[in-house]
Amino acid sequence: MQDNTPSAIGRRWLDPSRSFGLISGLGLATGLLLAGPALAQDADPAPIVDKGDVAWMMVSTILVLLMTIPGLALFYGGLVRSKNILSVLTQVTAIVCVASLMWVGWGYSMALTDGGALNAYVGGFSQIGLANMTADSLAATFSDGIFIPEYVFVIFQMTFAAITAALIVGGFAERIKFGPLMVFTILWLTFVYAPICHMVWASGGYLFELGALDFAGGTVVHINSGIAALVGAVMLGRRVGHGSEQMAPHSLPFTMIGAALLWVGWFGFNAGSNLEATAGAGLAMINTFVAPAAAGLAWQVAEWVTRGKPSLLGLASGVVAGLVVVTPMAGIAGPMGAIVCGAIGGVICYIAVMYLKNGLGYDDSLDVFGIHCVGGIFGAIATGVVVDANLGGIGLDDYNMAAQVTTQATGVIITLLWSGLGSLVLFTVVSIVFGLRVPEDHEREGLDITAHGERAYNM
Amino acid sequence: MQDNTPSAIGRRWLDPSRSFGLISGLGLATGLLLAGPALAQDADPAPIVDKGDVAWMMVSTILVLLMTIPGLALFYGGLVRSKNILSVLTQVTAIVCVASLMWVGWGYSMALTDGGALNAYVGGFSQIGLANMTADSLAATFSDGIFIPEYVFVIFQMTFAAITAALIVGGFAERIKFGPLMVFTILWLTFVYAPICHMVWASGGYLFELGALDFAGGTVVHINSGIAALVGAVMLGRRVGHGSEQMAPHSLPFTMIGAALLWVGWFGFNAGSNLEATAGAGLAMINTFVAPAAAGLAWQVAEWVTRGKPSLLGLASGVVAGLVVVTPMAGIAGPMGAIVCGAIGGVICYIAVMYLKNGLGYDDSLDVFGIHCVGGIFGAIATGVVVDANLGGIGLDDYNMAAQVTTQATGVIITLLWSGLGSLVLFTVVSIVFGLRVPEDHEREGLDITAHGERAYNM
Amino acid sequence: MQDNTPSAIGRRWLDPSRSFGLISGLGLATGLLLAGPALAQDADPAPIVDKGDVAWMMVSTILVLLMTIPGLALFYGGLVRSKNILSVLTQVTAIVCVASLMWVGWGYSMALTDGGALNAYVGGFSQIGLANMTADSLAATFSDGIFIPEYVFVIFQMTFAAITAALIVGGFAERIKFGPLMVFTILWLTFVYAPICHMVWASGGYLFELGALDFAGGTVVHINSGIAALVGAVMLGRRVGHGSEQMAPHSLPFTMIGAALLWVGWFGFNAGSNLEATAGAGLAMINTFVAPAAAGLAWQVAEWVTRGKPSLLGLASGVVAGLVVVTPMAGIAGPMGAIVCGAIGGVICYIAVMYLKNGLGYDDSLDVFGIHCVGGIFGAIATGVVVDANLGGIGLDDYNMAAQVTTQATGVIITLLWSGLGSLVLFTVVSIVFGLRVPEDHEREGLDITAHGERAYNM
Amino acid sequence: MKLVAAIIKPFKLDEVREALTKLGVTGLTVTEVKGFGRQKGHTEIYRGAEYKVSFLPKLKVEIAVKSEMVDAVVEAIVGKAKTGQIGDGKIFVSPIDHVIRIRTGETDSQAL
Amino acid sequence: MKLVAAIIKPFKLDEVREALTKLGVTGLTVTEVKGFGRQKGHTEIYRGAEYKVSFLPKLKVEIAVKSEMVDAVVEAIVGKAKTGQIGDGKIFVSPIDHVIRIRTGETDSQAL
Amino acid sequence: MKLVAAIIKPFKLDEVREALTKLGVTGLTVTEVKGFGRQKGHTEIYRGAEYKVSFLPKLKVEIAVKSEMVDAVVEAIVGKAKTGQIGDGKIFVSPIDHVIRIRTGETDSQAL
Ligand SMILES: Nc1ncnc2c1ncn2[C@@H]1O[C@H](COP(=O)(O)OP(=O)(O)O)[C@@H](O)[C@H]1O
Ligand SMILES: Nc1ncnc2c1ncn2[C@@H]1O[C@H](COP(=O)(O)OP(=O)(O)O)[C@@H](O)[C@H]1O
Ligand SMILES: Nc1ncnc2c1ncn2[C@@H]1O[C@H](COP(=O)(O)OP(=O)(O)O)[C@@H](O)[C@H]1O
Repeated sequence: MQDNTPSAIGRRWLDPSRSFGLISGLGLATGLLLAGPALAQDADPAPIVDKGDVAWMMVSTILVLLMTIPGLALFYGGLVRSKNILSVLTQVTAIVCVASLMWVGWGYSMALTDGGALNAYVGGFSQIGLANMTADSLAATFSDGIFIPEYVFVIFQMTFAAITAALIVGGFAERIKFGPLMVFTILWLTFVYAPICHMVWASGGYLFELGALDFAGGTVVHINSGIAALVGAVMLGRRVGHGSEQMAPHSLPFTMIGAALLWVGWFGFNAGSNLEATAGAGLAMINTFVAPAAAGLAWQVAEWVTRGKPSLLGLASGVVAGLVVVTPMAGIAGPMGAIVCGAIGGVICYIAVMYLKNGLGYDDSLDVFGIHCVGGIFGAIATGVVVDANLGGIGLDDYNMAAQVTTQATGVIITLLWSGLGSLVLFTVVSIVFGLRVPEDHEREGLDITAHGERAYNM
Repeated sequence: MQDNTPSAIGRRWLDPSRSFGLISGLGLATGLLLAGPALAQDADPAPIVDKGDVAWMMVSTILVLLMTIPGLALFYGGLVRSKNILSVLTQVTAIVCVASLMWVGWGYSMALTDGGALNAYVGGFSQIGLANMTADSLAATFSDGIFIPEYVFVIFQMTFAAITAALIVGGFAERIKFGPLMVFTILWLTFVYAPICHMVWASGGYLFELGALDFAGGTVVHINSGIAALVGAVMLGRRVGHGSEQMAPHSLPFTMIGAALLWVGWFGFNAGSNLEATAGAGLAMINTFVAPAAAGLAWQVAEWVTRGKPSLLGLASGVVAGLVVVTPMAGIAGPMGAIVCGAIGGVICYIAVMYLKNGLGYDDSLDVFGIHCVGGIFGAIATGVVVDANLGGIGLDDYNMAAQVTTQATGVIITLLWSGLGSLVLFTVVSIVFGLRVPEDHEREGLDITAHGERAYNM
Repeated sequence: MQDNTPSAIGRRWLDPSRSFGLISGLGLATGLLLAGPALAQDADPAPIVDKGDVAWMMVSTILVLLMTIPGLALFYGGLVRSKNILSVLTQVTAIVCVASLMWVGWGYSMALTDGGALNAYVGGFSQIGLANMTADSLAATFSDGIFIPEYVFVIFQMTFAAITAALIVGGFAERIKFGPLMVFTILWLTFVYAPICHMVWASGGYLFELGALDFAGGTVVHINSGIAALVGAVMLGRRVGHGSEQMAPHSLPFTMIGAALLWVGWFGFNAGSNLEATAGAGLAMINTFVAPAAAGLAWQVAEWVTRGKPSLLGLASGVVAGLVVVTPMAGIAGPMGAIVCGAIGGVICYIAVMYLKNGLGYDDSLDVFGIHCVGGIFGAIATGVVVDANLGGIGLDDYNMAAQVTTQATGVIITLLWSGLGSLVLFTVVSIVFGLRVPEDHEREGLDITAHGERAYNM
Repeated sequence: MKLVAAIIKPFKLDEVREALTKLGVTGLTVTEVKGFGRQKGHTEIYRGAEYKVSFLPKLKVEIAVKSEMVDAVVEAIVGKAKTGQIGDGKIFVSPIDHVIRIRTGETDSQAL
Repeated sequence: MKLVAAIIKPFKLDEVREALTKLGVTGLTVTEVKGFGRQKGHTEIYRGAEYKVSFLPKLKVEIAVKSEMVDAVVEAIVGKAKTGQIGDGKIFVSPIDHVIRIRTGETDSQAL
Repeated sequence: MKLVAAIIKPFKLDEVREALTKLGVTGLTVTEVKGFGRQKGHTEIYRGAEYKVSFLPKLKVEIAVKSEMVDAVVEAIVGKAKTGQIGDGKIFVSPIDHVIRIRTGETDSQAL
């Protein structure tokens, strides 16, 4: 049985040698046969691969894909006007395709292998094209001696890259050019996502070594994509007719299906990040259930109080906000901590979406900033609090709340800066070379016809 | 290898010490380290937690959530008029949120822990807020010495509470007030669901001790929600325009998606109720495949014969009816028994929906009674028959068909009475305090606009 | 740890004794207790059933159902006109029902048990009604001594039969009679599917013994259904108004949801075909991710170049084409091989759909031939190439590319002939006895009303 | 001949149609329209964006009738479509020169 | 000038449009409508609730034309929209006082 | 009284409505229509099947007004609905004999 006492888990989080260590495939292919006795002398037992873990990680991978397509695609697609839904669906799906090829090509290598001299910031090129990987290559979990096949680890992480890039498109939906978006995606995954993923999750990564906690990707996925979306929204400018014309969601049932599939899939995202099918994953699941529940209801209550009616879109948005908030703390907080964070996070995101956006006047079409970045920041920082064993969290050795919160804030700031500035540069480059925004009459007619030559509905 | 011979499984079902026994977390945290030798002396081996089981139970949990949102939400949402779909989606989703918080708060404790003096009827308060639970707390499966993490058991059972409460809304869709429904949900889960769940599934529960068989929730989920929905439908009265105006389903494709996801998710519901990834779960899966297949086709044939055309809605309704019927017998019947019960159940539910409802004149908007209660009753009683090893079932020790059927009928009657009367009282209380039904002009305009301030489609 | 080196896997594929061998349940029920010592003398260890494998195979089964309903149903349903969507949804769902009953009835027995004298072509009748199966019956995996419960194997294979039969309806959507289609389905599964499944996958099957590689069903599922659909499309003739009237897809968002669920579920299809939760399944998953990604983008680029615009339908069609292509090679090719095959396959299917169909003038309504048969043929043959260890594949003992490609082509041709001729005969029989095509005015009014008495949308 | 076009509340359609059938009207054509008038709409808020919806769903019922039938038809519609609340709708009567039945080529009053 | 409004079966639209184009008609406006008439509808049953659907989907094609064109236009529509079965639809011809082209402000016959 | 029926581009609706409200128009009825005219459509290709879409989405705005208001109303519509590009649409003015307000039974100019 896994040593699952709070302090042990805490230590594990801070012990670089545990995190995503990989046993190189080639070496192992022959090495394994000899490993038993050799390692025994080192008092280091043969690596254990449990099929239960493998099954769970494959399922988790599939769930994260389900989150993205059709989940996120529908969540977003329902919110745009009917003349643009296909453009959103195409963008999200094509990003999944592009990201998966990029990940196998060089993304995984740059994100999660040893980066040599630059290892604090980015990985290396040893696994370009997964060249040196075999069915015997293993990736470490958070438990001593327990491994999963590296192939499985690669694809689980691949789905994270895909959804992060896909999230961004919500910021400037209904007005971006398709081709340039694809170019931006490749550049962004390479120069923004891979380094941040490495810094946070790879052994030797700057934030990892600092002790920043991010169980399932609050910084890597949500703050990262949220700030990129805001930069994009501002750079592309507001939609034609924004503020004057009707832009009501064309199909809230689609948005609800999307939100539900996001929730369903997020269990793979959060509990899968435990890398093993243990009680720790179970805890992550409970938290991933109750935090969004609390956030969804909190958003609705906030609406009810300030606007008179609790809406479905509010409930769905709150649920997603709660999922964002709980992401970095999923396996770290206790259920009560998760509920409280969810409820607060729901209200904070409601305020961001209702007042901050209108106040500042940017047109973040689908509120990627207001939900993913704002919720992600709150969650990342709150993680430093709720990890406290006294608050029901799993606890950390030598835990000091102020210090941990500072560490968490450092992670937030670095992510905001890296992704914010990186996105600014990349959008600028793509804008100069290809242009980012469609012509106004295309925007009027809708991207479905003008960019993709199709109409969504022919009733 | 599990001792899986028919009689052994039979015994297990009747052996109270097997059922959902829990090893308290706190005691275990330290206890486990000592457990090995200590228990060895007791000839009771250390508890085994297999990661394959953990993976399977986490997947099953996710599947039951998928059944509910978006599954049930869409199944119901497609059947209402387009002016009310958002209200149904909101109700189902909000119930999931409320139920999950209630479950972690006090529901699990009241349903599945030891209730002391009242243990025959309800659980206790030892796990309020999951206060005494850790990653080391375990819950027993049906196999000696095999456990799963209690966290996982909590969340699996949580999804059952959520879907049961959500099922009820179909009875009075298109006319109930949102806020009061939420209040009712909390009360109902506390005073109706938790006790019935305890009586049927908890060690020491009245029906459990009686030997009533309910593999995955025929009584707890379907009869329970079905009778509550009927009480609600009658108390709220018929919809404005019922019988005179067009109330055709506004989107049968949504209903079909919902039915398909119910089917897909029901494998988690039924085969997950096996609590282990064994051949027993495989048998439950086969039955959960063939019984609804037979029921769906039987419903269609009944339509074809009596009305001239086999409809999609008939097929989908029949599939759901078959899923209801097979729920209590999923891991107990043989495939042939399941097929026969499915086919008969499909026809019975068809008759209930086509003739009973029209005959009695109640307006059970989405046929929760006709499908879930009627199908549930038939399935619960039939379980007493098809468990017979001679009919391909897994068999029971000292099996006597008449006696077992009587026991099953007792379970049915107690559930009908408890839930029927309990729901009557709770609806009355909520009605007096808050009112249950929206004003007529809100009903005319549709709940989407009047209760939630949104429209579903803006094409 | 599994002996997973390339050559070992290769050998396993060619070693008849490994493939889907079954340990008869009845014998085992008592046998097992004695097995340990008895087998020890035979130096054949007790069969190992790992719960991780069981969990994974149950999940895979559920995923293949998800592919079919709602996946395939929506993928197809979105492509037809709004007056026919319910007919497509009904056909697909009813086929799932019919196929599951047939599979439990006699399909499994005819497909995957020993066929005695006819064993090269078809199975026997020993498992009619699963009569001799118990919870202790086991099915072999590809690893020595590793088994899964036969119940789980039965249901996993059942979902393959269901989706294969359902795929066919795309060929003649919008014009076939419902009842006769059901009769055809039963006949086709019996006389076409079961023998081909047996020949390819059962120990002793003609193509299996020949050494034809088909990891997850390129021949059995895709070529098989694709050619049957073409035969049906030609025999039923073109739709009224084909070529002159608007027949644009009525809801591309549904088609996209369907395509996404096909992708999501296909991981169960392909990685589940590994029968164990190992790195081999992980490799199959990576390939099932990158091949469709490459194919989807390739299809879009082909459109962009030849037609000026990259469409969502193109992307979705390409993804499905890539999934078809990678099916036979999923656990056999390396990721780079899969990407290349996906990209080429995407372009080939694009050409088939854009030019071949129009050139020959048949009305394969939903391009089952152009995507599943053409993509299946390409994939089956390419599998003989990319299995080459030098190209990153898992390698085969005594591998000779020309020989293997010839073997693969033999498998393709036999499947084309058997299914093509068999379908021709069965369509003819059903046509003579019942008629296949609805009257013209029914086709005009739409099958939803005329065949099923319902309308899909009442907004 | 005249064309009577009535804008009515959607849920009144069946009653209106029945009343007209009783008068001997054998055909009519219905169109879904959106009406703007004295009847107030509502406000919808989606994620902080507020939209005033002033167009409300109505049905337009068009009936071609012989001139002498106009009054009876109007009366029947008013009788059934009236709820007494703002937004009940309007009836417009306008001239038609000719009516032709496509199936037979019959014209004018024979085409009705 | 006249407005020719034809209620036709939906699948006849393309043929009608082509015939009109040949006559020199350069514009027309189409509305989806539901028609009630002699053509029988059907009954739908959903879970025991029976609905008689007597409104059938039709298209209304409106063409503003110079008065001298009316006969040719009517003839063309009848020629193409006719199937000979009940429910082929009707044509209504009514007067128009003015036509204005929004883009240019041109009026009447120049605006067509 | 007259019926002014304007076929306009959909996104111009709000501007047109506001302009009319300023003129004192208190009611109007809007229908979604498809227009065929000089404005070119586009071609859609779905899996090798090519469809020329020559019908474009337009809105028909109908306003019943007193005859003396017609010019002002037409002017207001032209002023707001014009983009200067082909496809801006047309206005048809035709006679109405009577208007009846269903709620009150008021007729003609009192019913507007
Ligand atoms: N001048 C008008 N021209 C065309 N349609 C009108 C006009 N005035 C009202 N309508 C239509 O009649 C409907 C009802 O009008 P409204 O002013 O809301 O109530 P009431 O009919 O009770 O006076 C409107 O929604 C609109 O469709
Ligand atoms: N008096 C009428 N006023 C308006 N529309 C009519 C009238 N009579 C028929 N229609 C329209 O014409 C359509 C066809 O009429 P119907 O009586 O079914 O067949 P037919 O045109 O062959 O006589 C109807 O569906 C309806 O839309
Ligand atoms: N003769 C006509 N009768 C009815 N509607 C017409 C006619 N001509 C044009 N229209 C309508 O006006 C719209 C605009 O016409 P079009 O010729 O495209 O541009 P423009 O109005 O700039 O000349 C068309 O889409 C159609 O709806």
